[in-house]
Amino acid sequence: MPKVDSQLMPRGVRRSTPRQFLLWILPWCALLAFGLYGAGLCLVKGLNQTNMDNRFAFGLWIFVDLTVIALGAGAFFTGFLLYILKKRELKAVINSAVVIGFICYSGAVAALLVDVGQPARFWFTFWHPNVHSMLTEVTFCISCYLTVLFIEYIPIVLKNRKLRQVPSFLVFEFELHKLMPVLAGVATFLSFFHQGSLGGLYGVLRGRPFAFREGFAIWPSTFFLFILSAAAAGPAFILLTTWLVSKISGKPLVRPEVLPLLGRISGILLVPYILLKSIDTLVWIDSTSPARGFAAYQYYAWKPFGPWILFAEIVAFGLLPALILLRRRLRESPAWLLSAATLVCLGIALNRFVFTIQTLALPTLPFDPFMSYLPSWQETATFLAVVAYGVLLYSFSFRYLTLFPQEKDLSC
Amino acid sequence: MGFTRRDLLTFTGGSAAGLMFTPVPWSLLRDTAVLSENWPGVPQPLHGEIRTRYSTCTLCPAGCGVRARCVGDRPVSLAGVSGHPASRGVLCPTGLVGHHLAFCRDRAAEPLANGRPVAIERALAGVSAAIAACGARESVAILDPRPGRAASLVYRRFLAGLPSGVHCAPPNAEPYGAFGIDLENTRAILSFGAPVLDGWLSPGRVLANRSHFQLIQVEPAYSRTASLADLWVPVLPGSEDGFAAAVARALEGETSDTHATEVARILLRNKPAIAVGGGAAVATLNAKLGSVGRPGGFLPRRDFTPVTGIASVPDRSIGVLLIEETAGGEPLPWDLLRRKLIPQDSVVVALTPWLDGCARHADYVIPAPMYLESLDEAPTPAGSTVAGFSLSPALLTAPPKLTPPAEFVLRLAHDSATYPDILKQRVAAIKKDGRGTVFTYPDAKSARVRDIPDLWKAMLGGAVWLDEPLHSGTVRGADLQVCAGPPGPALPPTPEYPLLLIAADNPPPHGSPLMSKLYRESGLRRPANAATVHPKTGRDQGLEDGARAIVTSPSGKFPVQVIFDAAVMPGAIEVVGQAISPASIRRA
Amino acid sequence: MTAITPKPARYGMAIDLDRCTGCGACMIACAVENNVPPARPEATPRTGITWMRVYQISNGASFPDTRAAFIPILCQQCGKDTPCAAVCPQEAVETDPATGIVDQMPQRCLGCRYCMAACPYHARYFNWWDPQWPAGMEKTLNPDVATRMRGVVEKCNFCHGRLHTARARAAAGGRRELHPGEYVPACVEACPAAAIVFGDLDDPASEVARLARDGQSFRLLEKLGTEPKIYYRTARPWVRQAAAQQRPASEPPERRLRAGLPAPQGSGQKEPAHA
Amino acid sequence: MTVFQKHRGQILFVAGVLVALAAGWRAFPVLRFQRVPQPVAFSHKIHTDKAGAKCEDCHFLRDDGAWAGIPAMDKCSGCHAQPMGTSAEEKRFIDGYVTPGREVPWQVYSRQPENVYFSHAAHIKLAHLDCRQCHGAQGESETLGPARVDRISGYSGSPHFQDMNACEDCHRQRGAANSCLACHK
Repeated sequence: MPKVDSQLMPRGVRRSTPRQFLLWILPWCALLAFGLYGAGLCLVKGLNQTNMDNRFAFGLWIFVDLTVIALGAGAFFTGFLLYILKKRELKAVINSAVVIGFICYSGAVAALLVDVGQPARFWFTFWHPNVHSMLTEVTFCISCYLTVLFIEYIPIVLKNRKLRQVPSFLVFEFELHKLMPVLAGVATFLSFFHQGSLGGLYGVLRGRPFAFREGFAIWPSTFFLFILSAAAAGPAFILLTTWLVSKISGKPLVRPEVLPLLGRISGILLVPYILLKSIDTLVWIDSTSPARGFAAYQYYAWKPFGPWILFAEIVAFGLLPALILLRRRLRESPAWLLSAATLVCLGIALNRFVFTIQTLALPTLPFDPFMSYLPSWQETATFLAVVAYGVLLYSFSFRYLTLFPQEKDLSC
Repeated sequence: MGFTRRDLLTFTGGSAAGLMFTPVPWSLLRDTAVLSENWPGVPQPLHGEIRTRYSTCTLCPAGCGVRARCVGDRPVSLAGVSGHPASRGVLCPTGLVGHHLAFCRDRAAEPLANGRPVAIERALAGVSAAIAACGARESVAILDPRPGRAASLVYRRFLAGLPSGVHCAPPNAEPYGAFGIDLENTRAILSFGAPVLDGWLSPGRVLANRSHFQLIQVEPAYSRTASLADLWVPVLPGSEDGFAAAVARALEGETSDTHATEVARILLRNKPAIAVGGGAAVATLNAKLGSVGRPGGFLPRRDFTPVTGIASVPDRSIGVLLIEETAGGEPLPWDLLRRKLIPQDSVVVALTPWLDGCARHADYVIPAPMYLESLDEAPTPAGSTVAGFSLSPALLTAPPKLTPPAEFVLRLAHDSATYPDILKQRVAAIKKDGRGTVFTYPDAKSARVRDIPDLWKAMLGGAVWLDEPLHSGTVRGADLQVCAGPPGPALPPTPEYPLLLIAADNPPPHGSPLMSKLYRESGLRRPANAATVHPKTGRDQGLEDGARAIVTSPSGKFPVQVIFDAAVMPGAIEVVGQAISPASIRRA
Repeated sequence: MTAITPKPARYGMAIDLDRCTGCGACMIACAVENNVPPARPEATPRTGITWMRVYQISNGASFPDTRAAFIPILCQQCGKDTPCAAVCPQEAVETDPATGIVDQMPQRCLGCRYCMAACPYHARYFNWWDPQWPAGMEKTLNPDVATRMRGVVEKCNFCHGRLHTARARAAAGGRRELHPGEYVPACVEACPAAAIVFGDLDDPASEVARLARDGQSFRLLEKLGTEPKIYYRTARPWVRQAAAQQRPASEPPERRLRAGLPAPQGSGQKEPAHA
Repeated sequence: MTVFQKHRGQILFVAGVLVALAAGWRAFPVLRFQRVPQPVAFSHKIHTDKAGAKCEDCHFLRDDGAWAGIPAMDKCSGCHAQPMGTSAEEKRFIDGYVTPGREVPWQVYSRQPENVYFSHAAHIKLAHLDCRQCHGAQGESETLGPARVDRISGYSGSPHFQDMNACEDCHRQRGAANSCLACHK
């Protein structure tokens, strides 16, 4: 067994002993098993196992899906920069980015299949699509993009030392590789779209003045804000994960200039996002919301959702990290870089939380009560299952595949 | 060279590719949708010819006409009978789902003796033995929830044959004695706690006339009726009689408190006016208003025969007590009945469709058919100014081992007649007298009794007989005997019991599981365990909205869930169906 | 050849809040007509299915000045940019051009609940449980309405089963057009106070159109611009205030709805937050 | 080295494709449906010709617009209390169903899902469709053919009643209502 294990590993890099590796994955497997049990309950007994209800039609899962997909945007955006804008330095992280993207999207789709009441009918959306629904757009793009990510994943797998020995695989891998720029292009297009549609999902809710936004053509402003924010958060997340992996594995994985570069990209994208987000918010407070009979100030009168949320979203988790990431001197220092990246990711999460949870918590009818919701353990377990799945898949990929090409040179 | 694994793979690959171009995968995929439609365990409705059948509701004294939409013979929904003189085409929420009652839990399914199933003959023998064993001063009593039925006649005949038989009724079974209320001509109603717009008399009749009477509600609780009244006068519990007297004085022109004067003004401006809800003062008030024996007031009807109220039966006097419970009525408080029984060797017989009412305390339980399960009768509709009668034909097939209460008593009396025979006799008697008119449900037409050849058949098809009105000249017992008024608190509040329990909202009646679901989820009726208090009172007692708490009163303690409602009188606790008394509340 | 389709109607309701006694007959008639199952013991006010739900509203004043009224809420059958219809990913929701009724097809529904998030009236309900009836009671189900399975959304469709029946009866007599009053939803028929008037809003002669026009009528959340077809009427200024006003900034807990309160014991752990 | 040897792979692949196509287009449509025979060999022809019965005698619209469908036993026993003819089948029918008063478990050719609503009234009285249009020449048939039942769904497999498209197309052509709830409940 250890023999096979070592044969599978990439040449010229050192990996933990099988024993250490086993100890590392065991707890995650346990967590996965527990999570799958929770998810199983929801599938077999029905969604009464969750704490969602007719008012909180969406809960933890949708929030997680949105966040995870935003963070997974690193895959397409890095690909875009590398293959389309030819930013060669990013070659160092592209494989890792693809794997992370694949994990995020497949995880989100899995969670969605538990979330819907009749999973067996998932194909209806393709059979009888309602072209006016943002959700249709999301479903189509995400399933296509997931396929793309899968195809992008294949060559990484085929590069594996053992698999290379099959000649036809080698050919296939080579062919695929020539395809990469095309795929990257397709991926970019698809991602731009569904990241946007995910924002549109809420922007079009004319019955929910808190979420509703005016927009251009069929797309509400949230459509564009979501694209921008995802593009900004993606690199930050790649940055964090890369740093995390090298800390855990105790090895340098990329050249020192790569992480700051990712930070810079994220910072550059944050600035326009914050700007547009602020404008959008002002327009919404000033006209969009009042026009539909809801003074914006009152949304923030329902504790705990005070005005602090706006401040946190725009200043603490937006402007602040942007400024840090744009200052070369701060960017160079790991502490600043990492904390800024963390802030960015938190900001995205908060933004997605506001749109999913706060939108539903706020009353609409004059005699509605304000309502709160706490996920049940089954819901939380399902969420943890996704996390565990991600960690495991990444761990195996890292152990047996070349996620960081520079690692070899750096280690010797 | 043979067929290698590689060949097999190629072949399979080929066929897989080919299959995609056949209907196979797609039609199979479509069938998964069909499977998700016929979700396992989801029942499918029965199909068949849609028929309309008629009956009369016996769940409460209102006597509403019922139109049942049936698939084949099975009722799938109930509705009112348009033009029905008592119900005016209306059914109350309970009545709308009356056909669900048969499927409730807590049904009495077979005769029980001391909790153990027995044959009906054994039960009969046991009860007759107990009756035979009764000494001269140990009375045999039948508690009759609806006196004035043919069944009541059976009871009275049987009891007359015994040394000391008592035919008694629950308190306020006959709220206004021999009198009905001429709602059609009333212009103002002064109600002392009567639920005028919440199931009073025949709801349909009340609402049909609502537009032309002023409604003044005198009640401590902001009840449903209070919220819809033209004027709500909140008074302290027990002070109703005082207020009635004040109004009476104000009618005389004497100056009294502003509320009373205001009320008097409304009453004088809108004549004829009546006062309802009971209490001695209310009787005098009606006398003052001149509402007795006059159009728009209380009119006497012909069919009244007085019965002893259970309260006036001497304590510790009953040796054998037969209690009839109807499908709709809420059971009497047991301690009220217990006081009347001879302590040790008394026998209680429950003639009831339910296991959770008086059956819990009975030595013998004789399961009665559920509403719509057997031919039944509806006597004079509550508050009607003329006598009335209608049959309630069965729409559901009853399970075996059920005995209608009247039938059980007939068999005790060794009478060969069956309950339907008794009903036939009643109808025959109506036909013989030849008075009054009959309203038939299917064609919504009225005809004189004389002109109906086969009255029994007509009645079975759904009909109500209404007597001719008495000439107001011939008023029998011109003094209006009025039921007891709303009770005041037994004791004044004490430091130990600083608050006051107020009975608000009646306890939810036995009802369809569907009805209880809807009331619970909409919060439209307070849950049975709710204690509603003014937010200020609540906070003073260290409670918050939705908290679980314990209410303690001299008569005991019970757990509740606190609801804050600014409509409640400060210092009071509104609880569902509890006697008024001082009490205290604290966190559980 | 459009001759075959009858003149399109725009069915709507006018509900008189001053007549409504809050008895709940409409809710019950609705549930019976549409085969809504009795609740599981775990069900709460927030997970139950009530196509029609009567809310109690109050003027917020304290005893003895407090005043309460009842307001039945059902699908408001939005006529313009119907929020739920636009968002459904697989055409399980549509507005019927012939009747203006917003159709919901549980057999097509994926159970994503996006439509519920979109509906400002909370008039859509999700089947959190498998429907179950006490033994024998399934024989009282209405054959004109199909039962739903778990995991799908359902809502009021103006008793479409009754529309089928009315049309069949008319067709048997060779008529395409329905006479006014030939088709009424169960709640309208059951209301003891005759507080609900139903009919074709496009027929100027109809009672409902007349009521919808007069000054006492208003609609909920009118400013959202979704043109609901349920009109509410009242002469009591405070009722109009409480039902039609803009959402207040904050409100004392007393103002909270009974419907929002924790259900009685044994009904699950979910407690609404305090405003 | 024969041609077969040379192109062994391709040939096998194509063979696979062909087999699949044959199975999918020829065998599957047959296997998919189960042919359930009718419990009684009823002849419309005899009843219309010899007994001079009219279609509407058994298959009629009720006043409320509901379709009576297949007549119940009371209709049959009206005439068949005693044998009208001499056929063994009739005797079997009388002994098996009439005398014990059992309903005949007829196989309905058009069995649809519970949520499907179909109004005969609208199609006969308003659209003036001829019965044949959907039911074919059932009315003149000598015997009742077996019912085609989808093995998986248990619903009708008869061409006319197989899926929604047939209904939708006709409705579209005639400009009839096509909203979900027009034909669903």
